[in-house]
Amino acid sequence: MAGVAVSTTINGDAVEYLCQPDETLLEVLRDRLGLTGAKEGCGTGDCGACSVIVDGRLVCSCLVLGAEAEGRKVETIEGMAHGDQLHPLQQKFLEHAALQCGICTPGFLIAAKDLLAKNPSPTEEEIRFGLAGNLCRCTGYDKIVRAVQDAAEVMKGA
Amino acid sequence: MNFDPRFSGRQFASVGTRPIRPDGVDKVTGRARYGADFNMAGQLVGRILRSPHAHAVIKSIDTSKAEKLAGVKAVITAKDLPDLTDGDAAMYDILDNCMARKKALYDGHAVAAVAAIDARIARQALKLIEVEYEVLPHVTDVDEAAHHHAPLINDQVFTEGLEEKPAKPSNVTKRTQFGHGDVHAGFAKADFIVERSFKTEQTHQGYIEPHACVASVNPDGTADLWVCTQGHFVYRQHCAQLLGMEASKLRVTSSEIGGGFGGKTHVWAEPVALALSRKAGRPVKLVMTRDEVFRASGPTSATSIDVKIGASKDGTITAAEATLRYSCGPYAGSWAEIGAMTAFACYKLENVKTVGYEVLVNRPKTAAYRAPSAPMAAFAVESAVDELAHELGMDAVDFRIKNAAQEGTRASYGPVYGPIGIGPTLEAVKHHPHMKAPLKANQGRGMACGFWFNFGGQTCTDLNIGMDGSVSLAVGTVDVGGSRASLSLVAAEELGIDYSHVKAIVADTSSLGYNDMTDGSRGTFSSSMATISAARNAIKILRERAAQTWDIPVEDVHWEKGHAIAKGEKYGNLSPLSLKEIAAASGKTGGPIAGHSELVADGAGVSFATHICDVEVDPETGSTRVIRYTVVQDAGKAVHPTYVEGQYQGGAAQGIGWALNEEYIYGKDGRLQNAGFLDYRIPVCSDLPMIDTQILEIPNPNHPYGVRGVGETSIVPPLAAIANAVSNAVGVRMTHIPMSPPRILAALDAEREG
Amino acid sequence: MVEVTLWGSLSAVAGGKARHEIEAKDIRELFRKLAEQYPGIEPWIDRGIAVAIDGTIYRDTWSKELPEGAEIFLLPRLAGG
Amino acid sequence: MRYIRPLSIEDAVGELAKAVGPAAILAGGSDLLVRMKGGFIEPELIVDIKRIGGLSDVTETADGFRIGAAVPCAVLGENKALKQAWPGVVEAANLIGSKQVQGRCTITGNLCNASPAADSVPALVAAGAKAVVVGTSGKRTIAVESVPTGPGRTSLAKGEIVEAILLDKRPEHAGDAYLRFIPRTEMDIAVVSAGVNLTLDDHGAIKTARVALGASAPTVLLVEEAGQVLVGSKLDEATLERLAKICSGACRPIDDKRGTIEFRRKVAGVLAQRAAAIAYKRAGGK
Repeated sequence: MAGVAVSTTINGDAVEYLCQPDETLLEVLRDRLGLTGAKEGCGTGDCGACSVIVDGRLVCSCLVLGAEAEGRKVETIEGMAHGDQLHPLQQKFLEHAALQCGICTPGFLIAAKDLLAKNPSPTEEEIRFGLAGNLCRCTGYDKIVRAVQDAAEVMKGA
Repeated sequence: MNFDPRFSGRQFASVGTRPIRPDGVDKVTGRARYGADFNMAGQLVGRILRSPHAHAVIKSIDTSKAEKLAGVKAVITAKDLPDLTDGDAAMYDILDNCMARKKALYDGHAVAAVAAIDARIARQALKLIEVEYEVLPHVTDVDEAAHHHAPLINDQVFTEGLEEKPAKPSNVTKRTQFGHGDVHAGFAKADFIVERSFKTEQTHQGYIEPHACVASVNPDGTADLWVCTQGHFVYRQHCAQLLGMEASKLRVTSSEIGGGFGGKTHVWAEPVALALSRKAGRPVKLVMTRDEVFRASGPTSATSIDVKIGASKDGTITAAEATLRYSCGPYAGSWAEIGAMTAFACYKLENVKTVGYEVLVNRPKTAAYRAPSAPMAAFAVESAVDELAHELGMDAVDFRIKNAAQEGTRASYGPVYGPIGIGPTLEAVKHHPHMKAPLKANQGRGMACGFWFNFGGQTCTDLNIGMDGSVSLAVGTVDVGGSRASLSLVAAEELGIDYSHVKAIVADTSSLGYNDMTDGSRGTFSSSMATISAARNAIKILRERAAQTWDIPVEDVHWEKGHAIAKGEKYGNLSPLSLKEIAAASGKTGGPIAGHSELVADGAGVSFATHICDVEVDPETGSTRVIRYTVVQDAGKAVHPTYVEGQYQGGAAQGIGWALNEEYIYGKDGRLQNAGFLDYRIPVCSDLPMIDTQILEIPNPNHPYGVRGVGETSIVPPLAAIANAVSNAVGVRMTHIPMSPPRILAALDAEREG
Repeated sequence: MVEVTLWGSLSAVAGGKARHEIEAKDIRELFRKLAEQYPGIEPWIDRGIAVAIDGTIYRDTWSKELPEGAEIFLLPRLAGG
Repeated sequence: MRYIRPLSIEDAVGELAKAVGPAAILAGGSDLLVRMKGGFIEPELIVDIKRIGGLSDVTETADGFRIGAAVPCAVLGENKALKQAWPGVVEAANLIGSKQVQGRCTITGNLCNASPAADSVPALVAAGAKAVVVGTSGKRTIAVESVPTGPGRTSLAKGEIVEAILLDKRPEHAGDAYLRFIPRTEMDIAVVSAGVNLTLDDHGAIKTARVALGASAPTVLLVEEAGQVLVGSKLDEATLERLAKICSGACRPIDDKRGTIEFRRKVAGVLAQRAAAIAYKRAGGK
């Protein structure tokens, strides 16, 4: 199997890697680049734990080939905070205890960031449907929804 | 150890507040390391070959082709994991489950494993392993398996607990019985009797993180294991025993854990990873796929339950009886036993009898799932209780209040209760605004009660005070949902310092004494007890150091609000010494200051909850939406109330999924049809409403702060609460969980057709 | 002297009797005396028996004292999630 | 295994045509990568068509809309003109998987995977959509319902690629709708589904109607009789009753992990009624 050489941008940094043609972007991020913030909960696009943003689109990185990232801009959880300044969503997830085990948290944060970028004032229903691609088994979603609502308020004020 | 665990009724400064958890930032930035996030230099990829058959004799396994594939470094079968269990039947079952010996007992049962330099080669190698099976008839349904004509899963099993040993083997491994009084006499006194049979399907804990570990065995026999687990000390014992190692030579580090709910309480693939590493001489990383998690980890039991309850006209229950059959997978378990114990635990009953049967089936080995076995029993009993209230013309809550257990009641499982919370949760529900909110067409309201035991167990904790006065707390209880925050609060409380100066970690198995796993809602209960004990031991040293500094007797030094205070008029000119000041001087007063604790935290105190639920059912499609949900539960004392609420909400959500859609679906071929998150339908965000909580605090007399376990009880009432709500919405009693749309529509159509 | 009640299945190995009067000061002594009287109980003790003392369940504290007149009930040792 | 990213449709067709082993077209990949992960398919060649000019665009033409084969469904939801003209098709496309999946999946892929439960297909069939197929021997335009021939099977020849889906320009008083039944609110495969597309005359009576059902037979069903029963009506109770009966009767579903035969039959009728009511309202009917 011939490797594919890829030049891409991840969290603003130029990155080059060689990957196998059938290797997913999730595998590349985790196993080649050491970016283990995106998690594999299912590998089939059903849990959202591996969510990243590619060229402004929210996707499951398990459903993208590493080779497809050529020339794209990829955003992962590792790029969400600015220096030591947490993103308002990260801060609100902490304040509301919107995580218990925390395995789904990076995916939820990325999906919520995408949601608020497209809809800065979502209703509860819009948040619930907007985050329906991310499974959480610990919280019952209550505190996650509240954290996103609160973060939306803060971000509008900023 | 002279630790006094009795409740002292103190006022709290830190406990009961809601600070940010210490592991929080790591988790929102993606830095926290879970099972699959760890790597070692030179590590190989391990993969497991699994049986496609539900029941088959393994006639031969030829691994030679796989071994010859370039890049393959080890191939193992059961021969590489010989039986070292020395008559320990439970451990033998775990071993056989990790790697099948003579027979494959379910679709997904491990039969061989490989370690290779990458995942692609490992996958290819699995395809080169030739297994010759002799396929046997199988049985997956709990009722069919209990039938005497059913294919036998283990011909050495003769039902235990019968008066005489049976002549023939059977799939029923054990009969258990609980109760008191005379149910025949009780039913004779009843004016109304409800008798019904119920079924619940098998569900999975559904943790988002698949099982994952990295195992590294050295040539000298020492080893390291990095693993996501609810109990790394338990995993160390299991692995050491199964691989013939000394426990102290195996260091197990628990990663952050991405959910367990009972499913990570014993080993599944970890001994396989260690055996591969031992054979290959290199570290091996083994991560289950989601498909493997569903097919080959430990879901809960499927059940079949018959309930009969009678009451007199005044609303007093005169007798209650249940027969409970629980599937165990292909290995013996005690799941029906727990169901039989919990079934009627909420009620004050003169005459009660429960009988449990453990049933072997060709499904994965059953594991604990949050208050294991209790939700199914509660579903059957609470459905019948609701129906009986209806027949009596009594309000469902009032009927339960009239018959609720209280202090002094003999529990249906035997002992007499101390102070308990079932009555207060029912009173709170009776007066909750949710109960009075109006309902629209096709909507229905239901409520139900739930009970769980809670445990404590062996616990070990180290508390070290740094020279700067900050405190590090090392615990052996895995943090599954925020317990490091709670334990830091407890340490701060006891020492009288600010929460921000405490940092809690989960120590590895070589750094701390044995600690039971996080199960039975014991995490915060038992580790807070050990933390209080460790803090008190540290305070004793702090007082000694202050006494030494002041050159006065230690008896005259008291500890208050983080300071040593010299008590007595003669010490009027001595200003208090802060913890920080004592710590700074510690190098000159006798060295480091620490508190250690090892104890058995028994006396966890039983737990009760009552839930209210509103649903809307589409009568044309059978689709059900939960539109409002309220949890009322006793916490003893809520150490970090936000995380207590989180436990209540999470348990309710899991129960909602179980009630409506989650189930293992097997084909006629005995293969699991829905081994993925697409068709094993756990609730998504848009499926649920906000889940309201009300925390009651009825102190546990056996804990210094009054803490009870809170993690499990919340999953007990939802199945019944939702079944009652659906039944009230559509006027048909639902007796089969999950109440999936096809089941509801079929029930409605049957009713419409009369 | 304490009165100890065994759950259904355990009483079957203890001569079919649910209630037993036993002279024991703590859980350890209780188990020892039961095993002396009914050797069939030993494997059950090895597998795990919990002791409820006035409704509070003890799984591991074998040194726990049995107060005079307390209600003592033996139960299977449970699993949790 | 090889991964290639041709820049022209001719190159893509040529590579596919000369491929020796199994070859796969990659647009959104939301189905292909799942099948690869499960070991159900091991392609020797993956042809990523996203860099081919025009395949990632939605264009409004004199005849209607042309939706390139590589356009993610999320993009359809953001196209106001398309949403205005074909709300049923767009809502069907935006029901596939999650937001994450919609950022990748395409209606062409949905069609070519040939699942009887594909969400966008009943809506496309009801809409009378056409597929532009390119192969070594040229280009042809066919009705979308002639692409799938059975579960996982299509009428496409080796080397053929569907490069776009065409939707007609909308006349006055037209409306479409798609409804599916799933046990959850999101993240499910349709247990059964119905797409309805209507045009009305000046008096508000139904002039033309197409009804399609999903997950009720080996391929998506165009139920012509159901369309006929609607024509001339103003969607009165009796017509809706007959519609449901015809749709339930037309179903040839199976029992599987997602639903029973009885359930699918019954709910197909219910959904057809409800989708017809929405389409009627969208067309301006009262």
